[in-house]
Amino acid sequence: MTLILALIRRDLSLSIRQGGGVGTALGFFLTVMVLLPIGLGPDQALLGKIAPGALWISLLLSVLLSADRIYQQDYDDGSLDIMTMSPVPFELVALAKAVAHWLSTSLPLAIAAPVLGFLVNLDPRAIWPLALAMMVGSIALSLLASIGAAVTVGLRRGGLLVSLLVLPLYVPVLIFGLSASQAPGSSPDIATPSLLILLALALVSVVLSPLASAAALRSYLK
Amino acid sequence: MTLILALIRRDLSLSIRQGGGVGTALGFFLTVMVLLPIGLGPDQALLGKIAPGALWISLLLSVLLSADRIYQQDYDDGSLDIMTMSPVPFELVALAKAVAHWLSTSLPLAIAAPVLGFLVNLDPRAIWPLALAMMVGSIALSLLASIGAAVTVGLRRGGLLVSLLVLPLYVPVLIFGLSASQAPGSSPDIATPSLLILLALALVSVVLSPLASAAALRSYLK
Amino acid sequence: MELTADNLNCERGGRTVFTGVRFSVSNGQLMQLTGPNGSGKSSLLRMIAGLNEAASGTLTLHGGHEDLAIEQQAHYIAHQEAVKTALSVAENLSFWRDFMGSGDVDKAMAAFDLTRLSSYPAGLLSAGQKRRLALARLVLVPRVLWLLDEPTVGLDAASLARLVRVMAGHLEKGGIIIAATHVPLGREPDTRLELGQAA
Amino acid sequence: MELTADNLNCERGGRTVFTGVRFSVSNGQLMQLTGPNGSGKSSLLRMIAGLNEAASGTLTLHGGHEDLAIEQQAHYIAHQEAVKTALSVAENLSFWRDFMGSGDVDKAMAAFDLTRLSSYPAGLLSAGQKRRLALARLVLVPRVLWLLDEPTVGLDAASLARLVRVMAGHLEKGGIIIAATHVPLGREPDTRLELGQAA
Amino acid sequence: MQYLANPTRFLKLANAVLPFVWAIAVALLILGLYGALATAPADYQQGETVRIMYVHVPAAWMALFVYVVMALASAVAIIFRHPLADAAAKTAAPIGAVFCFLSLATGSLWGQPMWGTWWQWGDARLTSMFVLLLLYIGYIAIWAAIDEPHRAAMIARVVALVGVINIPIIKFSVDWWNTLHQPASVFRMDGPSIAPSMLWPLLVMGLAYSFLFLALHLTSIRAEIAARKIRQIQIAEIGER
Ligand code: HEM
Ligand SMILES: Nc1ncnc2c1ncn2[C@@H]1O[C@H](COP(=O)(O)OP(=O)(O)OP(=O)(O)O)[C@@H](O)[C@H]1O
Ligand SMILES: Nc1ncnc2c1ncn2[C@@H]1O[C@H](COP(=O)(O)OP(=O)(O)OP(=O)(O)O)[C@@H](O)[C@H]1O
Ligand SMILES: [Mg+2]
Ligand SMILES: [Mg+2]
Repeated sequence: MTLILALIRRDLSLSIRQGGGVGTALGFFLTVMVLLPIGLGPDQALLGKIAPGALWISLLLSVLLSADRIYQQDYDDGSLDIMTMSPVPFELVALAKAVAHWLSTSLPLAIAAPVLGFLVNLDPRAIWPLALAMMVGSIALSLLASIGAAVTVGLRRGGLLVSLLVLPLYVPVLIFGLSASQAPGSSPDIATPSLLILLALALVSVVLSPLASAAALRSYLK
Repeated sequence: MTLILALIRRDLSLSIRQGGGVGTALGFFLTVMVLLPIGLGPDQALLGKIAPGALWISLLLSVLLSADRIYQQDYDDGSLDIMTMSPVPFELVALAKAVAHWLSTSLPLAIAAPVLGFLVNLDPRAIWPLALAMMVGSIALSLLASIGAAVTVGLRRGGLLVSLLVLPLYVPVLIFGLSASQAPGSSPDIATPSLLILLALALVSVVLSPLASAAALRSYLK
Repeated sequence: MELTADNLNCERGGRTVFTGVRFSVSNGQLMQLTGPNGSGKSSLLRMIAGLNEAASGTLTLHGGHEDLAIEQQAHYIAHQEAVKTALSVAENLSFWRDFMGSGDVDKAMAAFDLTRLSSYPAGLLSAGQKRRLALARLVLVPRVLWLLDEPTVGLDAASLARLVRVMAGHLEKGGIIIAATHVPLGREPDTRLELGQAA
Repeated sequence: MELTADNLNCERGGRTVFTGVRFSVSNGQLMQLTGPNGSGKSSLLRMIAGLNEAASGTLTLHGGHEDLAIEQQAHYIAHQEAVKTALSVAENLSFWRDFMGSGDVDKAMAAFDLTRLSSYPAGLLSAGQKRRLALARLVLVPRVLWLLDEPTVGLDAASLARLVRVMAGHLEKGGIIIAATHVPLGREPDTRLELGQAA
Repeated sequence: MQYLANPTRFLKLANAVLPFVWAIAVALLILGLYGALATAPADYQQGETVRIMYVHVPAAWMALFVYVVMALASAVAIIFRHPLADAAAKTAAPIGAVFCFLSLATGSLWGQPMWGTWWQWGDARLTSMFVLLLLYIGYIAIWAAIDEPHRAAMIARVVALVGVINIPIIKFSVDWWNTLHQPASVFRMDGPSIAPSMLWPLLVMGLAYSFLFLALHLTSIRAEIAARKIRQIQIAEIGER
C-alpha cells in the first residue's frame, strides 16, 4: 500500500515539475473552447444550447491527450521493467498511475470546466449538475484513456492511435454525461438516472482499466 | 537539395512504417466527427449548418496532434545533433520536416475531409470550395504546428503546451478557412478574398516557421 | 541457494538467438556472461528477470523464497537506467526504496559516491554519474540475485573500484551475481558462460 | 592541420564544469580525453561539435576548409546513436550518406561487419550492433575530425579490433581523433588530456 | 541601453527612480479616477455605465502595449544579447496578463448592459483578445516548464516573437471583420473622435496605467535579479558539497 502511495506521489510530483499537468491541460481545454464557437458560428442561443456538449467534448479531448503518455516515459527509461519485478500485482501499478493522472489532471479540469461555462453561455442552473457529472465522468475518462496509453506504449507515434482506440469507449461517457448535466427541472428529468449510469461506468472502468492496461503493458515488456 | 529530398523521403517512409501517419490521423479525425454530433445534438438542419466548422475543427486538431512530435524522435536519438553539423542551413532541415509532415498527414486529411463531409450533412456545393480551402489552409496548419513542436521538443510532456502555443496561431486560419469554404453563390461572396488571405497565411508561415523552429531547436541543442 | 538453467532456448523476432543454454550458479558466486555482439547476453539476463519468455527450457531458483518468483528476488541493471530525469538523485532512490520495500538511501548514495550530488536533478548528471545512480539500487534494497548488463560502462576508475567492492560484499553475504560484459569486471568470475556466435 | 583550444571554460546549468582547458592536436594524432565522471569529457566533445557553447575561450582549426565551421568537418559519435529504429541498417546509412554528402554504404557496413545485418531493422539490433551502426558513419562519409564519446562501449573483441583498424587508417590519412574514454582504446594515444576533479 | 545592461547599475538606477515612479502612478491614478467618476459626463446613450470605459480602455491598451514591450525585449535579447532583456520580457508577461484579464473582465461587465451579453464567441475583437491572454499564459508556461534559465530564455524569445503577429490582428480586427465592438476612436489616422471632457480623463488613466506598469515592471525585474543571484549561490553550494 505505501508502495502504491509512493507511486502516486511520484507521478504527481513529476507531473507538476515537468510543466505538464493541469496548467497546460487547462490551456488546451480553453483553446478547444475558443475554436468551437468560432467554427460553429456566433449564434448566442445556439451556443447556450450546445454549451454542455462543448464543455464535455473539450474535457474528453483534454483528458485523452494528456493521458496518452501516462506510461510512455516509464516504458522508455526502463522503470516499468523494474516495476514488474516486484511482488505487487502489476494491475495495482497500472491503477496507481491512472489515479495519479486523474488527480493531477482530470479532476482539476472537471472542477474548472463548469466555471468556464460562463464563456459559452452555459445556463447557470446547469453548473452544479455539470460539475457533479464531470467529476464522476472524469474518473472513467482517465481510466479508459490509460488503457489506450498502455496499448500503444511500444509504438513510437501512438498518440493518434490512442484516440482511435479510446474515443469509442468515450461515447457512452459522453452520452450519459450530457444527460446527467441537464439543469434541474428540465423535463424529462433524466439527470439522476444518467448520473447513476455514469457512476456505474466509472466503477466498471476502475475494474477493467487496470486489468487491460496491465495485460497490454506486460505484452510489450515480454 | 538532394539532401533535403533525402530528409523528406526518410520522414515519409518513417511515418508510413511507424503506424503513425495518415491512418491514425484519419482515425482521430473520424472520431472527433463522431463526437461532435453526439455532443452538439442530433438536429440535422443544424448539423448541416455547422458542418464546415466541424470539419475544420477536426482538421485543426488532427494536424496539431499529429505534428506535436515532428522533431521529438530526432531530438531524443541524437539525429538532430548530427544534422546541425552539416553545411545545410538548419532552417532548411526544419522546413523539410514540416513539409514531410504536410505531405504525409495534413494533405491527405484535407483531401479526405470534404468527402467525409457527407457524414455531417455538408452542403454538396460546398465540397469543392472546402477542399480547396483546406488544401491551402493545411499548409499553414502543418507549418505552424511544427513551430509548437520545436518549441516544446525538450519538454517531456510538451504535448499540451503545444496546443496552448499553436491554437492562437490557428484562429486566423480557422476564420478565413471557414469563410473561404462557403458554397458558391452565398452572399456576400467573401470566399475568394478569404482564400487569398489563406494563401497569404500559408506563405507567411512558410517563411516564419523554419526560422522560428530552427531557433527553438538550436536552443535546445545548445 | 542455486540458480539453474536447463536447456534454455531464446527466440527474438522469430529468429533463434541461442539454444540449449545450461548453467548453474550458487551462493557467493559471480558468473560472467561473455560472447560476441548479438549472441544473446542481454536476452538471457532479461529472461532471468522475467522480462522475456524462453522459447523452451526452465529456470529454477532452489533455496530462495518459496512464494516469490525469481524476478521478485532479483535486481536487474540494464542500459535503460530507470532514472527519472526530473527528480533529484535522492528522490529517485527514495522512490525505489518505497516501491521495493525498505532500504537506506544515504547508504546507497554513499556506496557510489553520490552523496554530494544528492539534491542534483538526475537529468543533469553525466553518463557515468547516471550509471552510478542506477547501480545504487543494488545497495539500496537487499535482493539476493543481481543481474547486471555491462555494469562497468561509463564508470571511472574510482567508481569501478566501488562497484567491485560492493559486488564482493554481496557475494560474501551469499548473493549471486550474473554479469554480462565485454571488459574485465575487476574481479575473477567463479564461472563463465560463453554464448555462441551471433546469428 | 591543427585543432587548438585556448583557455576553454565550460558552464552547464550555471555550474562551472572546467576552466582553462588548452590543447592542440594535429594531423594524424589521436588525443585521449580522460577524467573522472562528471569532469566534462562529453561536454568538451559537444563543445567542439558546436553543440554546446563555451562560456569563454576559443577553438580554432588551422588548415581545414576555410569556409566550413569546425563541426561541419567533424563526426560526432555519442551515447545517443542517431539510429532510426524503424529503418534497416542499410537504410540508416543511406540516409546519412545522402544527408552528409556522398559515401559508400557497403564499405561502411563491411568495416564494422554489418553486411549480414544490412536489411535488419535497427530497432532489433543488440546494444553492440547498434553501436557499430553508429560507428559506421565514420567510414561512410569522410570527415577529417572525429569526436568519439566512449566509442568502445558495448563492442565485442572482434569489433574493437575493427574500430582500432579504422582509427589507424584515419590517422594515417592525416585525420584527427579525439576520444573520451575510461578504458584503453586499443591504441596508444599521441596526446592525453586529463580533465580535473568532478565538481 | 548598454549602460543599463549591467545588473548592478540597473539596480542602482531602479532603486533611485522607483519611489518617484510609484508616486507619479498613484497621483495620476487619483487624478484620472477623479476625472472619470466626478467630472466626466454620463453618456446620453449609455448612462453611468460609460464610466467602465476609464478602466477598460486603458487596460486594453496596456495589454497590447505590454506584449509589444515583451516582444521588443525579446528582439533586443536576440540581437544585442543584453542579460537584462530576457528578465525584462519574462517579468512583463504576468503584468500584461493581468491587464489583459482586466480588460476582458471589464469588457464583459460592460457588454452585459450594452450588448445584452457577457460574451460573444466568434466576435473578432473579443476572441483575439482572449487569444492574447492565452499567449501570455503560454509564454509564462514556457518559463515555468524549462528548468535551465538560459534555455528557457531562448525558447521564450521565439514564443514572444511568433505571438506578436497577433497584435495587429487584435488592433485591426474591428475594421476587418464583423464585430460588436466599436472601432478605434482615440488612436486613429484622422485624430480622436471623442468629446474632450471624456478624452482627458481617459488619457490621464492611460498615463496612470503606464506608470503603474513601469513601477511594477521595475520592481519585478529587481526581484528577478535577486532570484537569479540566489539561484547562483544555491548552485554553487551544490557544487561545493
Ligand atoms: C470582453 C469584451 C471586450 C473586449 C475583449 C474588449 C477589448 C478591447 C480592446 C482590445 C480595445 C483596444 C483597442 C485599440 O486600442 O484599438 C478596446 C477599446 C475600447 N473598447 Fe472594448 N472590449 C470589450 C468590450 C467593450 C464594450 C462592451 C464596450 C462598450 C460598448 C467597449 C468599448 C471600448 C471603447 C470605447 C474602446 C476605445 C476604442 C478607442 O478609442 O480606441 N469595449 N476594447
Ligand atoms: N544538460 C546539462 N545541464 C546541466 N549540467 C549538465 C548537463 N549535462 C551534464 N551536466 C553536468 O556537467 C558536468 C560534466 O558532464 P559531462 O557529461 O561532460 O561529464 P563526463 O566527463 O562526460 O562524465 P562521464 O565520464 O560520466 O561521461 C557534470 O557535472 C554534469 O552534471
Ligand atoms: N526486441 C527484439 N526483437 C527481436 N530481436 C531482438 C530484439 N532485441 C534483440 N534482438 C536480437 O536478438 C539477438 C540477441 O540480442 P542481445 O541484445 O541479447 O545480444 P547481446 O549478446 O546482449 O549483444 P551485445 O553484446 O551487443 O549487447 C540479436 O541478434 C538481436 O538482433
Ligand atoms: Mg547486450
Ligand atoms: Mg560522458
